[in-house]
Amino acid sequence: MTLQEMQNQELRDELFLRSQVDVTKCYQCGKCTAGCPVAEHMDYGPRQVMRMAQMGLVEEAMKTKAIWLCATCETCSTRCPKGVEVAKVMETLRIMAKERGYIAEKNIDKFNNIYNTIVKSLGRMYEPGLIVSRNVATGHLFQDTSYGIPYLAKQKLNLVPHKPKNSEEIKSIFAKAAAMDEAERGNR
Amino acid sequence: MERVGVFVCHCGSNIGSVVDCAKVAEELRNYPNVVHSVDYKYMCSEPGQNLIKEAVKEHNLNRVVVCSCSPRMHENTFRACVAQAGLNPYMFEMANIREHCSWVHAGHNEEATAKAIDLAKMAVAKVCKNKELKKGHSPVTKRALVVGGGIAGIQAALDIANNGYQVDILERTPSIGGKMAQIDKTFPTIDCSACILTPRMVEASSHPNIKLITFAELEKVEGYVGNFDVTIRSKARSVDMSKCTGCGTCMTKCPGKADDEFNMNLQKRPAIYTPFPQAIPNKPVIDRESCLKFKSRKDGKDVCGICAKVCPAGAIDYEQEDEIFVEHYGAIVMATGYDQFDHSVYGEYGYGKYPDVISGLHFERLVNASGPTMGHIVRPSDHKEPKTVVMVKCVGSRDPEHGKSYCSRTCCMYSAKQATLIRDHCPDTKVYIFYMDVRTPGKGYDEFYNRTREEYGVEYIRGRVSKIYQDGEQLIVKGEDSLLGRPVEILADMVILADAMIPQNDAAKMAQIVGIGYDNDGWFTEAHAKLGPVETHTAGIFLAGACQGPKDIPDTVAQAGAAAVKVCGLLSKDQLETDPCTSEIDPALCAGCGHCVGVCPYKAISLETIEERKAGKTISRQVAKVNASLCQGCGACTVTCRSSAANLNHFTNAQILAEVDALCQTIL
Amino acid sequence: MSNNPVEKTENFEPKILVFACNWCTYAGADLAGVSRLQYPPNVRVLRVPCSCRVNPQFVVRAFQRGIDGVLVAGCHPGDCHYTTGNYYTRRRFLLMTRMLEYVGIDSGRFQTRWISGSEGPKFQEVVTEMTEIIRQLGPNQKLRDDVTIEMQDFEEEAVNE
Amino acid sequence: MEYAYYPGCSLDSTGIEFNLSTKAVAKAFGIQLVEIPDWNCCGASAAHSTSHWLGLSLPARNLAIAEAAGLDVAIPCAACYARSKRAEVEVCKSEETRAKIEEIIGRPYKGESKARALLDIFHRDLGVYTDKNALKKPLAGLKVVTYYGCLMVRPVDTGFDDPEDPISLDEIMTALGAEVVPWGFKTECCGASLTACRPEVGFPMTEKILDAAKKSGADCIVTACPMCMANLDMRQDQIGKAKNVHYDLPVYYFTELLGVALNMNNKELGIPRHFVPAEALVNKIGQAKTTEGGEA
Repeated sequence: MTLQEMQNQELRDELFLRSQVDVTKCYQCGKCTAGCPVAEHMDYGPRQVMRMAQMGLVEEAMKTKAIWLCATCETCSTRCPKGVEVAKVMETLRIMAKERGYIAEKNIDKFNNIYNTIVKSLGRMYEPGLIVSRNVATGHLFQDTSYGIPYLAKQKLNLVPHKPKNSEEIKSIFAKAAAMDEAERGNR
Repeated sequence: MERVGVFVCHCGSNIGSVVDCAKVAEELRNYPNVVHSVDYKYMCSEPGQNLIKEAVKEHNLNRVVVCSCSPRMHENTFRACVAQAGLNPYMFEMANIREHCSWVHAGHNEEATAKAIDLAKMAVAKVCKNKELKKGHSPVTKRALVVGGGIAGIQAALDIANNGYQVDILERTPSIGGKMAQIDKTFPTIDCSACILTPRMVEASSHPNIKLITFAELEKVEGYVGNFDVTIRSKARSVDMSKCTGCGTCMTKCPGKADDEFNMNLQKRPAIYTPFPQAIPNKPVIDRESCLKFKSRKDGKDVCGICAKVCPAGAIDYEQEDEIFVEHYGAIVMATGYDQFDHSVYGEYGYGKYPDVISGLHFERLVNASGPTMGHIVRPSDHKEPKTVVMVKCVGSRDPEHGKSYCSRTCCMYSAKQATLIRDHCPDTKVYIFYMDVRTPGKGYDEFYNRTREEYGVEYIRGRVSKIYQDGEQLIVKGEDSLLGRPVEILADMVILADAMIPQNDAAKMAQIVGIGYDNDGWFTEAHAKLGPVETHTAGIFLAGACQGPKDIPDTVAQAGAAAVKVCGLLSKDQLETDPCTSEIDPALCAGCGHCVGVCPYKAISLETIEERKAGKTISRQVAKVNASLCQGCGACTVTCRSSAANLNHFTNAQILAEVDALCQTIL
Repeated sequence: MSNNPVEKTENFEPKILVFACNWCTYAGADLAGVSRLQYPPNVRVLRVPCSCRVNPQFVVRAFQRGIDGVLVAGCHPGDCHYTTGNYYTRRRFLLMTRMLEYVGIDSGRFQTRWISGSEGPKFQEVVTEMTEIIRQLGPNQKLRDDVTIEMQDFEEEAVNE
Repeated sequence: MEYAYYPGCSLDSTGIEFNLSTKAVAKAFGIQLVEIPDWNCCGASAAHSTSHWLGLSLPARNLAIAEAAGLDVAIPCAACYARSKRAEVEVCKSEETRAKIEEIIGRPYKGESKARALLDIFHRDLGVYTDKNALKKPLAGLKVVTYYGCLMVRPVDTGFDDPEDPISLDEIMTALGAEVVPWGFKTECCGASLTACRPEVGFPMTEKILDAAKKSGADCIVTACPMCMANLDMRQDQIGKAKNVHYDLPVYYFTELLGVALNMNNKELGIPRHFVPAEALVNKIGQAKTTEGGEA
């Protein structure tokens, strides 16, 4: 396949519109990858993801593990000599990938899903629920459960989840926010 | 009474094949004020020009219009012709019916002819309002000033002096020599910098045509090309130059201590000092900020005075004061050089707090045999030889967010040079260079870079460094090898940051004092990026060296020579001819608001007080006045003027409006 | 104005005045000529030293006298032969454009453009485009003096001379 | 001084010590913290990763409630602070964003109620460290490394301190009499939730920080982030055991050490609840003779 055939202008435009970051400013110096605390565990470093975005290989960028592993620590954006908000590009790519069902890091995605589900229904995080649900979802049944007993002993875990008075309001926020995202996608 | 002659040129077939020249001539014959109108094959030829001269006599013409090519082509030709016919050369106008008509409207003969008639009528309407103008003359002071005593200033001064003109070098530090004196070796030949610089310094100081004015500042520049009046402040040295023999006893006995700027503060120097052993003039100054005597005087005491006691010549003069004087010059060369970017803005590189993270210029002093370590490359923190050195390029360069957006041009080469010096001095030391691009577009430069890698074994890693931090006694440098696509960490003993070249911190102020332009970064602006690289927009002021932009020594020396030629060209004239198309202000109309003073890019307009009789009383008021020698004729003031007192000769309001009217009347 | 003789719009050919600075745009127009770049014969170039010499009064006068379009063109900002002249031009004519729009002159009829001495093709492009726009707009009616009276004055003057 | 108080989910459970010590210390300094009624999770770590608008709207609701009460919001948790500040900044930046967020949360929020990090409040507004007399038990002899993590200092438009070399925590610790040991990891990322969902990625990140802290020679780590606390404290034993290292590096919230300097009781501050035994070190402070004691 030629490069022209691989390049996708529409996705490049979508990435720009949703992130408001001009990736053409990047001159590939690598300062982002150099300072990234997760880079060594990524399949592609942030610089390479930026290169894909720059070249219109957004599809490929959405399929990387890197965009999921990004810890959003913002070191890259802060130090970028060209003022490119790399972390914002990573985040936007992650949202775009999720919408298209590209999940290169299943466990991270599941964690996010469970987190959101709990917040949606309870209004707040419920940590025992998060750990147990995550373990069920990822198949690592006993991960971190060893911390459970001492947590309880130290009165650090509340086994009874919080019940907010206005859970309908939270559910409505989730629904309206989703609608807003959807509308933006439609507006393109 | 205006008597205009119109001459329409066929330019062979260039005009004639599209424009009906005979018809143009005929149409114009009936136009107001035209008394003679003809067409001819080649107006610019000798017979063509004779045609004009004869017609002027025969028809008693007092104004001439030639319809032919662009005035940029032949305006001067025809002005000379008209002058030979006995008219003032400015009683002439051209209508461009070739570049602006026949050549761009091929095949549209009818429309092109109509357009040519319009253009001719506009020219006639304008020429009727033309006034006789005379070129002015101004004398030339045959002496130049070079501001800055680095290699650029020294070279420019030598070139001017060798052409037989007087030249002064104004230097603000106690010695000439500049940055080049601080540098150890020069790329790509690895010549010793001092060995090639000091002979030039000596030559400059002993040249009969050169006068050194050191430890002095530029205060004010007035006047114009050929006639600058420059106010200079000679700072108090506290040493009588006429008595001092330069024996140096005072320096060895002085108990005062200050940071040694010449050695990048790597060591201390006495309060009475010369910046370096080969300084010229080799006579010390007292740094009053760190002198015990001057410090104690602030507290009402008066201690020390050792230098005065030990001086065998009695040259120490604590009571000396700054001296201010005015000198006259015909031309000025700005050679004020550059400064080094301060990398302490980078938090990720430790905000300048790690002692073993140094700049390029620091390294030059470290590796220099007469530097604080006698040329031994050691870490500033513990004076141990580094086993691993990391160099980082583009620090402050190509970094619009935290530094400068431009490339500093010299760092690629000086980093390569410094790497080879490390490998020469300490063969067991590993050197890594982080780079984004290697830019080596000079003679022998790329070959040098390749030797650095291949013969000296210096390892180049493509990527910008993200973080440097102290880890025990060592430093950890985090970068990416972007060619491998992998983050890398290097445990280093010393890091050298290739700091950008930036303008002197007072460059903008200096530019305002002399009246030249400067860009967003503070570099002085040349007249034209390609065709006027050493000129400025202010006639008589030229640029040499890094004050105009980052530059290495070869380019600086070349530019200094170019500036010197321009200066000599100027000084070789006894008088300067001035263009009469300058602005004039009618004092009767001028309200003295001063708006024109602000818009003039040449400082050519000033307010002066005039006295006039009004209702039987003498009143004085302010009016603007144009110095025709400075005015370049842009016309900015004419539009700014609210009372229409300002007008531009040869492009007056009346002339331009006459053209507009002439064009529009033909619409009907 | 009802008896304005140029009101007929059939086969209307506008007349456009170009104020060109001597150092950039005039040179650019010369280059267009040297390169034989063809453009509509509707434009007339008036040479000024710098675009900042163009007084808004000149523009108003041209419209009063019946011009269909005016282009003020100079060096690119930052490249002015006189260092800062075109910055004044830019500011003045930004306001001028608004003012002319306010009195009803379409922004297509009055333009400020930056054309360097090396931009012959740009000169060609700008004047071609402008001619096309004004052809569509038709003859300028705004700001115009009563042209018939002017014409008579002019003819009388011509006879008198 | 009165602030709306947003403890956030962690401070209700795993970060309870931060909550306890914050309340105790605030009271001692006369700061009134009014807990936002029926506050909701700010969505930190997951919401903004899946939806742009959810990430802004969840914290905006809390801010809107505080704004109705006319109060700025004091937020101890670094992650909650970062998300809340982001919402505030975006609302102030664009009318359009504000209108959309107000529509989503069904409440007015004009960006007038400001999200404030508790650390910033203590450092900038209170100037506690200038009032040496308030200290009953200066932390003399305690060597600390200050660990800010990423979320309080980056990105620069939401951070309140220098992104490369922040000083607020250092200055508070110095004022309390502790010795602040320099190190290069003040703002390195601890791995955040990666330790939970991708342990093989997250653990080495935490490990690097623990290694550097140990190498610096400090007695303990001071932080202001419950996520960092969870990683550095809870997982310290597991990370150490894997490579046969006993770090023995207690991790404290800065509020706990403030409390110690005010001579508050360990239990009141929540110090016995740490995973890495943390009482012994603080008990030693101010004692001529060192006695190993406290609960393990």
